Amino acid sequence: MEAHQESPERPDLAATVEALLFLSPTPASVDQLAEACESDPSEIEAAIGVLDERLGAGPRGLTVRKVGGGWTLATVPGVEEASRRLLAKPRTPPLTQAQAETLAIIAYLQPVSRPEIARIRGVSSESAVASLTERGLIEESGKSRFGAVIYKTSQLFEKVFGLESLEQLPDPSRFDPTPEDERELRERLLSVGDQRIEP
Amino acid sequence: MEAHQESPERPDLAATVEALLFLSPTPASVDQLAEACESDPSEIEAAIGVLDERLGAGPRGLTVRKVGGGWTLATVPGVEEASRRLLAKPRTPPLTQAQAETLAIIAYLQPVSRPEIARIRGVSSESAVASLTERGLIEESGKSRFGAVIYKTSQLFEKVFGLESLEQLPDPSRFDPTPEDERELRERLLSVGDQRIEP
Amino acid sequence: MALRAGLLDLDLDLDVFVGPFDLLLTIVLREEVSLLEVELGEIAAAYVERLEEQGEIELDVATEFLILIASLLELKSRLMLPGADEDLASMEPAEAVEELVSRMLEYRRYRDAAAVLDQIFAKERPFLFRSAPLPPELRRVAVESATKVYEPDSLASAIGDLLTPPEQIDLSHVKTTVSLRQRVSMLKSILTASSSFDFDDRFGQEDRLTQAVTIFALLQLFSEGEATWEQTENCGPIKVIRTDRANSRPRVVADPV
Repeated sequence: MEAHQESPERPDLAATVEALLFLSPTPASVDQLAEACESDPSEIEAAIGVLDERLGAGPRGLTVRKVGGGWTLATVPGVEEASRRLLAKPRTPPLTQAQAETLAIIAYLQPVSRPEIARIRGVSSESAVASLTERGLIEESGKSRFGAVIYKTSQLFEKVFGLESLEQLPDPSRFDPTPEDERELRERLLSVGDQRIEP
Repeated sequence: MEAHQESPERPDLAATVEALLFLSPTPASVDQLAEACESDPSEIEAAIGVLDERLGAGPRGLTVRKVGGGWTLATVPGVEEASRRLLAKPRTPPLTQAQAETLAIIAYLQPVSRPEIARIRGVSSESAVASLTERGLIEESGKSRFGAVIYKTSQLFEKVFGLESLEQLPDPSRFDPTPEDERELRERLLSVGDQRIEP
Repeated sequence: MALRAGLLDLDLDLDVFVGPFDLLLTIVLREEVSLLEVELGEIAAAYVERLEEQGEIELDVATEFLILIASLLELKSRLMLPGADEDLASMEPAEAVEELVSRMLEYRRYRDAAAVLDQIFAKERPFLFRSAPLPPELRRVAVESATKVYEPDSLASAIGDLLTPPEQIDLSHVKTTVSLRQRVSMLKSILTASSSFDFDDRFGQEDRLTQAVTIFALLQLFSEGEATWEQTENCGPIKVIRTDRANSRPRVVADPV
């Protein structure tokens, strides 16, 4: 094809970055890319900008994403059905309620032990922890002083949740109960009893 | 980035094919792609043409290639050095017991066939042989008279064991539990191995 | 935010208390009934019974119930450990309420965070990532840059392991096994050599199991029309006889064996 003739002998920096992101099984940081390309981090950042523009310019199947502290290539949305047919892969199941709660606790409190997770959820969370581990979203991160395994989220977690880093998790204060909620809960617990005891 | 606004909601067929080739770890045939995209092989062929043109039109890091009856995405030439710097990190995890035994058999008896390795170890040694091959510590060295692949250690093996030549392999007599047995090493390994298989 | 209605009016019929769950909760917290006297298992059973009646499970309510029961269990277990924690054991009702309230609020915080994570997950799922192995040339150390990382002695020691004969497996604990098929073929070969024999002469020295299996083999030969036997008195000698297929019927005078 004629177009091939026009392309330069050596790929430019943006093209090299694209090739590296294609090969790398995990997100690559700007520093790693700079070292590999023997160039400056600022040049790499500019090259990623160029790559993003190129990929965004036409109808393209790929996009560049910043996840888990690095850059990676991903498909554009809209190809899940076709890829499932090609790769014969089952659909990624959504998170169950137990898994989502366990993951939220680990994401915000990490590193955190299983007894601690169970204490917060009020139920043993063994099977949720096991399936999150199997899905690669969390991983063991050593042992607590009392010998319990402690957990943290994995890089895959950041990747599949599209997070640049854990800082990008929604601000936990937005989940704080309002003072009214607290008061209501407290009063309810006591006052209902009062009414019944002293009719 | 502005360019993103222009891209259509759903990827077109060429973009879908690009995404599929990106995801597939092995080359995909036109028929497989047609089935995955629920379209005709002729449309897929046209889409591959479009993709090839798009990738060839600008300085890009990826190219579409036909390999062994299927299509695949590959990096453009000229990124080998950078990718080695990024990805070819020294991978020298500790050897498992199975790998150490298999490697020892190959080192001392080479060239040696896989059935012989299995007979000495008393278990099939496929996965150990595969991972030693992948790590570049052993390599194929032709076929035996009966058609079994035979193995020898590689140059990399000598380097990571700090050996200038195979002559420098340590004398196993220090670890020999039956030093009075004067038969050749190979013969003795095989005869002990036979006891391992049928107690 | 308050306890779900579905949970509050759970009716209980316990030894120390009859009435709705929320009332029990309240009077426990006010120490009018000692938690030590309350069978938490019965409350759980009542709740499960309720679930069965309803035929459906409201997850939020169920979770809230579990949290409450778990908190109560923890409080109760603390009470049951004498002197383990004086402060907690002597906890004022108001403090106990605070403990329970803070537990429930803490849980709700993560329940809400979980809902948000779930939304993010749904939004991000359409982006697919490649998972392909590295090309072979990138999977190994380049020979030029390789340095010594393994001890050659580990290879010699592995050879030593392989030269060690495996331990003989101790079979002494394995019980003798007798194969019916072997006994059948043994009987056949005896009967080929002679037209009859005395059972005790042949098998009297065998253990009980072997004798029993041999009798079973004899029955098999009989059913195949190849042998029959005679026993003239109870527990007397058994004479095993080869038969012609035409006429075979054991002549049992007394009860066999």
